[in-house]
Amino acid sequence: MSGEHLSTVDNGAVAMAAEQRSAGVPDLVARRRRRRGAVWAVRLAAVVVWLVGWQLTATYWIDPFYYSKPTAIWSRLVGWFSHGTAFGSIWTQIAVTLEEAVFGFAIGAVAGVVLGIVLGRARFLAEVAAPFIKAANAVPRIVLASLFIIWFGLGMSSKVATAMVLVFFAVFFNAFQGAREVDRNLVDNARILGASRISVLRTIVVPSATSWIFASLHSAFGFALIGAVVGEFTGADKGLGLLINNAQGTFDSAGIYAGMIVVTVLALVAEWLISTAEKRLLRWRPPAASADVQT
Amino acid sequence: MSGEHLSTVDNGAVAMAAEQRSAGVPDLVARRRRRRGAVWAVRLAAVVVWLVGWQLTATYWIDPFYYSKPTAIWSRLVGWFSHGTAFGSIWTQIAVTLEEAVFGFAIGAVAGVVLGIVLGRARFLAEVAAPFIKAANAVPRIVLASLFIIWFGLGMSSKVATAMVLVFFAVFFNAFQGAREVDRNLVDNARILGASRISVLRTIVVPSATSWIFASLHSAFGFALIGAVVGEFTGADKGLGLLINNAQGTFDSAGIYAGMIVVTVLALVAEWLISTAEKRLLRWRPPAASADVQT
Amino acid sequence: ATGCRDSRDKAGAAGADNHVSIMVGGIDKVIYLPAKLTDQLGYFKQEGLDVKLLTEPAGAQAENVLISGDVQGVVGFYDHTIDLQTKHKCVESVVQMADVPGEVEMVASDKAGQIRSPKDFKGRKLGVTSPGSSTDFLTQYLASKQGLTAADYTTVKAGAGQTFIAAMENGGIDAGMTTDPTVAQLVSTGKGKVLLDMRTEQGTRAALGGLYPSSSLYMDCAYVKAHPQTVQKLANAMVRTLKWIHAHSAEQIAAKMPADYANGGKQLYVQSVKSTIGMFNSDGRMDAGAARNSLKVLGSFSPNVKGKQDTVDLSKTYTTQFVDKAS
Amino acid sequence: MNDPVIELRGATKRFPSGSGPAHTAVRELTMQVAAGEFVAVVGPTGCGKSTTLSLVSGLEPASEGEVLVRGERVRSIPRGVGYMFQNDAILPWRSVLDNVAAGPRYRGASKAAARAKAATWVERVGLAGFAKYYPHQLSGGMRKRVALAQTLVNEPEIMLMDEPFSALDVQTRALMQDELLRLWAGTGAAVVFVTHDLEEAIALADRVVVMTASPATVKGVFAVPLSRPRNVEEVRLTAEFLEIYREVWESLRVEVARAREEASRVG
Amino acid sequence: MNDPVIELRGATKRFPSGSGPAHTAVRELTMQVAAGEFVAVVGPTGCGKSTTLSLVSGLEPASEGEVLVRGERVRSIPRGVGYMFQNDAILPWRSVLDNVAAGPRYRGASKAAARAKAATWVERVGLAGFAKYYPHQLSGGMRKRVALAQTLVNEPEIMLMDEPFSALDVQTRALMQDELLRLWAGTGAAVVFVTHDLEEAIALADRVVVMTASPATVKGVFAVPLSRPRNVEEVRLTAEFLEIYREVWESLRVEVARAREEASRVG
Ligand SMILES: Nc1ncnc2c1ncn2[C@@H]1O[C@H](COP(=O)(O)OP(=O)(O)OP(=O)(O)O)[C@@H](O)[C@H]1O
Ligand SMILES: Nc1ncnc2c1ncn2[C@@H]1O[C@H](COP(=O)(O)OP(=O)(O)OP(=O)(O)O)[C@@H](O)[C@H]1O
Ligand SMILES: O=[N+]([O-])[O-]
Ligand SMILES: [Mg+2]
Ligand SMILES: [Mg+2]
Repeated sequence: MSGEHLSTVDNGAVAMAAEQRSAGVPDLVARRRRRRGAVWAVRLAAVVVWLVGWQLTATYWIDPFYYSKPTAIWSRLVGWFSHGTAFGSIWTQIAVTLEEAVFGFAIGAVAGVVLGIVLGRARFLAEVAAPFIKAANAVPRIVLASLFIIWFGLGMSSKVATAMVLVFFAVFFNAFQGAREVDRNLVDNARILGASRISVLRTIVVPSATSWIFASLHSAFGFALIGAVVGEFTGADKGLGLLINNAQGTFDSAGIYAGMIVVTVLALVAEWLISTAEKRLLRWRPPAASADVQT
Repeated sequence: MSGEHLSTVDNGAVAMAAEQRSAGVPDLVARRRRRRGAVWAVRLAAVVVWLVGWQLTATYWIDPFYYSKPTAIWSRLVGWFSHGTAFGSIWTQIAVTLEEAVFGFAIGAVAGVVLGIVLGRARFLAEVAAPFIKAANAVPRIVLASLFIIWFGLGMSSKVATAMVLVFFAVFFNAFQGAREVDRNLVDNARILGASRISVLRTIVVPSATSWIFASLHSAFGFALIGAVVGEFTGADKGLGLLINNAQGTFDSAGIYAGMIVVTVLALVAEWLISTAEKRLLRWRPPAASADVQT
Repeated sequence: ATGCRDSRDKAGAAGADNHVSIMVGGIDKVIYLPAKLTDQLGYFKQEGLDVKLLTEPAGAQAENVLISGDVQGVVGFYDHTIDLQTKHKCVESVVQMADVPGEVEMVASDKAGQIRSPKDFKGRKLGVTSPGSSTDFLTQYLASKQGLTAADYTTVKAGAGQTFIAAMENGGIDAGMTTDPTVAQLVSTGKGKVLLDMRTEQGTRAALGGLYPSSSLYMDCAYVKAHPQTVQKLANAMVRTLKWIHAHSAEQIAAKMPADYANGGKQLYVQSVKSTIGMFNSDGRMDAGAARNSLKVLGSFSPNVKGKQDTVDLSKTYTTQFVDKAS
Repeated sequence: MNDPVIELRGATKRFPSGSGPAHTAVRELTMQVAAGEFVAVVGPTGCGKSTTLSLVSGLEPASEGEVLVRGERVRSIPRGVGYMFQNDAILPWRSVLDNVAAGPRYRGASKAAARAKAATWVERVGLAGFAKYYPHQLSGGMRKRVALAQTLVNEPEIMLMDEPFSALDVQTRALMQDELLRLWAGTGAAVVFVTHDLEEAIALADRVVVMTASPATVKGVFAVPLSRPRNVEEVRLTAEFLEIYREVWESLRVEVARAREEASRVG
Repeated sequence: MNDPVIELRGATKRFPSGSGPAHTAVRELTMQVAAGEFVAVVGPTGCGKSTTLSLVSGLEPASEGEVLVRGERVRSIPRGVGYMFQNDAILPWRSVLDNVAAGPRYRGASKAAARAKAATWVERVGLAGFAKYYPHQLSGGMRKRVALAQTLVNEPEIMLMDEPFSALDVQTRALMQDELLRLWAGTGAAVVFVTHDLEEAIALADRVVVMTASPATVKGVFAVPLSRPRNVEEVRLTAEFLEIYREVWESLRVEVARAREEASRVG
């Protein structure tokens, strides 16, 4: 799951892998499967080593008051999922945070892509807007979160706004750069073939910028979750952020880590969905770049 | 200042601008100067409209208790710079926050670039590491900030760590993608010409990924500042974050905005430096892409 | 102090004798005003101490850095010492500046007709500064005294200051517990009304059936043991401040504080000081009954303390040894 | 000759060149192409042929002088222009068929109509079996043919072609040349055809323009009095052909030598 | 003939092609090139010539069969290989001089030494005046020549060249051909030279390999009994030349026709 983005054929090593690759195509499938197995094995091993190490250290050396320990975190998770939390069912908290993050992600991503591409292609506008956008990007999100609560109230909208802002900037800068990096030849060719400005944008600039945009989307849902959590930290009556905040307030380090784990799992699931979408959209790529066909 | 990054020739509009461009090269310089003038004029106009609008609205309609007003913010800034703040000279606060941000930026950027490029070229490693890195990216920074205080103490290092984390992820994902997007032909050619793996990395992958990396660096210093401020929110005795926090606690909305303005100005200055560096490093680019020579 | 560490052994040892760092749970909060005021009055210096005051807006972080030895003292609510004992951490209050919470249950003006006492909390959205904070516990206690359970109302994290006020103004919360200057601001603008005033002994007894010690300087037990002279000097300075407070008017006190603290409006700040200073005692001494009441209140809600009341040794959560000598 | 469709009057193109003085790629170029005329352009490598085409296409503005299409100054891409670039410009994310269908789509055809039109062109350039391939799966010569189909499917009135057949084997090239002539005949389209292959230039064109070494300007114009329709394979063997070939070759040889000399001297 | 430096034994290359069955680009290709031998490869466009070179270079592994260089199976890039790609692969962020200096630098030369060596090569390909230009400031033919210099500066023992002169004008091409022969003579380097220009193939090579239509395999091998040293301009006019030309042409013509047929049929 979610290994697709952060993974690629080492183009440079293609020939180095020559021997392994010298067989036919069907063989490649088997090999790919085997390699996936190895990847999972190493991942699993890493997790096990880490958890065992943590458990031992926290039992014998460091202070679990700060660092908690895996068994304590596990039992906190079990507790949440079987008995619920201080604020009601854990599923409610997840649903609330997820809803905020999804809306924030959707709005922020769309706004970032659209504005990024438009400014990427409109020089004067971009120059005028540049200092304002950069200035806005430097506003600390936790300050923004309280401003949003003042502006939009304690409800969902203030958290959506915080999530949106984090996503927006992550996506915007990449979409902007992606729109700038478009091969000039392709644009010229399209214009000669009769493309209007809009068509150029739609058929040349957007597809060219796709890998830039996806590069940012991969981390953007994580940002959306962070935004929702930060918003909940600032004021809320439900949500994972509140849960973590409550754990902080009650010296429950296991609760802090458990909350972080839930957030993380959400991010990984979202990431997997995004990677699937990317794979479909970038099917045209040479296999080396999309890590798909060749070993 | 800092208009260089977020600005570009609209490749597609080159021909549309044909008429204006039909003159000789020296003429272009004059035209460029004129256009810069126009950009600044529009920017200035935007700022003036905004400030006047804000002032009027806050005077006649909305509640300056929440929204403050430009004159109040101005006099707060004047006060800080002439009489100092509750925590000492404003310059001390700036120096503290800046130091944290600069260290965090430097460490985070270097780590992000190095790890991004290495993982971008090492497929197996990347696949194994993928879920962990994405998971780490989904950890809310304000939670991290409190963990860092536990791990690293209250001193500068915990703020540097927070800033570093924000910068790292912003840079990492782009460096990673940049390393993946390298033209396979260029790599193959270099290897044929005798390049070792390290040489390929140094002479092909890194230069290719430069525009990706810069795209992320443009927003990264803003993130470093945010990280420092978030860290200061969590516990500090100096810094701009503290100043803003103090303003929040004393109903000083002018102080909140004034603090944000100081942070923003720092970000813009840093951005200007980064743009200058980028311009030098990407001199080889066709002018249309680097927005340098042609109108 | 950098690097990961294990604080179990070294917590008390850190810090040179006359260098003391104190974390204030919101240095600008009026309920913690004696800390900054002592500094402003120069009393720490006069005791030969070099005190660094740090600030941190909400709750639990302060304890973490105290236990880890990054700071030697915390100015915060006494109830944390009880909470921490259940986590096997020994922290004790050495100067107890107030026996009342200094908190006020506010109600939005337009709901004041419907919410006249904690009885009316049913089905309401009640604001607290943060989950797990004293405002949270006191709110739960108030509700439970009326037979309400957590499911009968909604606890909303509303923060303090502008977010709290905005929440109250636009219906995010119906009522909520907070301190000055938020209270003063709400009252002066007419956005909220006082429902229960726990800034006075009388109001506190009425609301909680006893006292509830709040603002205190608490320190790691090991540190107190290892550095009695330093702690004594701190106690001397702070008790002196408490006496100074009692000898001066709100205006005079406000004038001593950094000008920035009145940036929200001088009038407002003076008003906040005026309505809060009543909570401070003049000797820094803990009232044993108040401590017991605190345990009782905590014991009925805090997930950490509930069911462990009997195991808590209150004598380890405070000491009057230093303030006795100071006064 | 009727009114020229394409006219360059003293057109000059300078490129800003980093630090030094501007680089002059084309200098005071004057030439005309009438409707229905096929003009081949030959000249030393790097002299400015591609630059000239880009001036006519409206993609680059002239630094001085005038570029007119149908009597109007070129300010943007003139109507009815088709331009096959010297280097690849096909869309990597579209299949061969969709690449060829791009032009009709841009010009408002429905998806189905555009594809149907594209399919016949894909077949004409001999790629029917590769209609679903993506560009990275094609050989160099195949990509060139995709670009050719992409340009011709629009049936341009003004065709600018920059070494369109250079990556093709002799026979495929001959087939494409025949195809081009067949299509062009009777359409009244004006063609400017850049090539390094003198035989190709003469076999196809009504006039061959020889350019000077950099900066390019017109050195000589040679009319090709061969009758049409021509079969490119056969026409090469005629005496007239060989004579013109010799003439043009002589003119060009001098320029190429000069070009080489200059290139080394500038350094 | 001495021991072959390059040997393909029943080499087959299949490409995974999206959905359908694998695409076979090269099938059971068997050929040998000895040290000091100059082999030209011709064949219909898209037949698999470039793929063959990539097998020898070690950049692509064979799907079946064996590819040997100096008797050893190719697993990575063999020592001493120079490969000039069909399409541009010069570094956009380096000047012409630094592009050419890349090889020596990679192979451990000092910056100064590499540049000095590069400078002579930049001159040889006629770009002395453009040493400081960046690739985007060059014409198509100039870029090709940069790539040529980049390959030759390394003095490879095995030279793989994929249509190196296709973007050059006739005269520059002749000059480059002469230069290539001069350099190669006596070095003992093995050359595999892909071209679409039959005259070029015959004028340069010891043997001409004609490939079949896709999937490529060897259709015929024609020895070129012309004596060396040759002057490429003059050699074209000899009777032997014309005879071989006719032979090769005949062989090739059939294949090209078949290639076209197949391409249309597959679709
Ligand atoms: N963007 C540019 N900046 C600077 N110089 C340029 C630029 N584009 C082209 N030139 C220069 O202009 C001259 C003419 O280039 P052009 O591409 O028109 O040549 P060409 O005749 O098409 O050559 P070829 O036959 O090799 O394609 C060359 O010397 C080249 O260096
Ligand atoms: N990555 C790939 N995936 C699928 N098919 C490919 C791939 N690369 C090449 N091919 C196919 O292999 C065949 C041979 O291609 P190759 O580039 O070797 O031809 P070529 O002989 O060099 O042609 P040209 O003379 O046009 O350069 C073509 O049919 C092409 O479609
Ligand atoms: O501001 N944060 O990105 O958490
Ligand atoms: Mg050209
Ligand atoms: Mg090829």
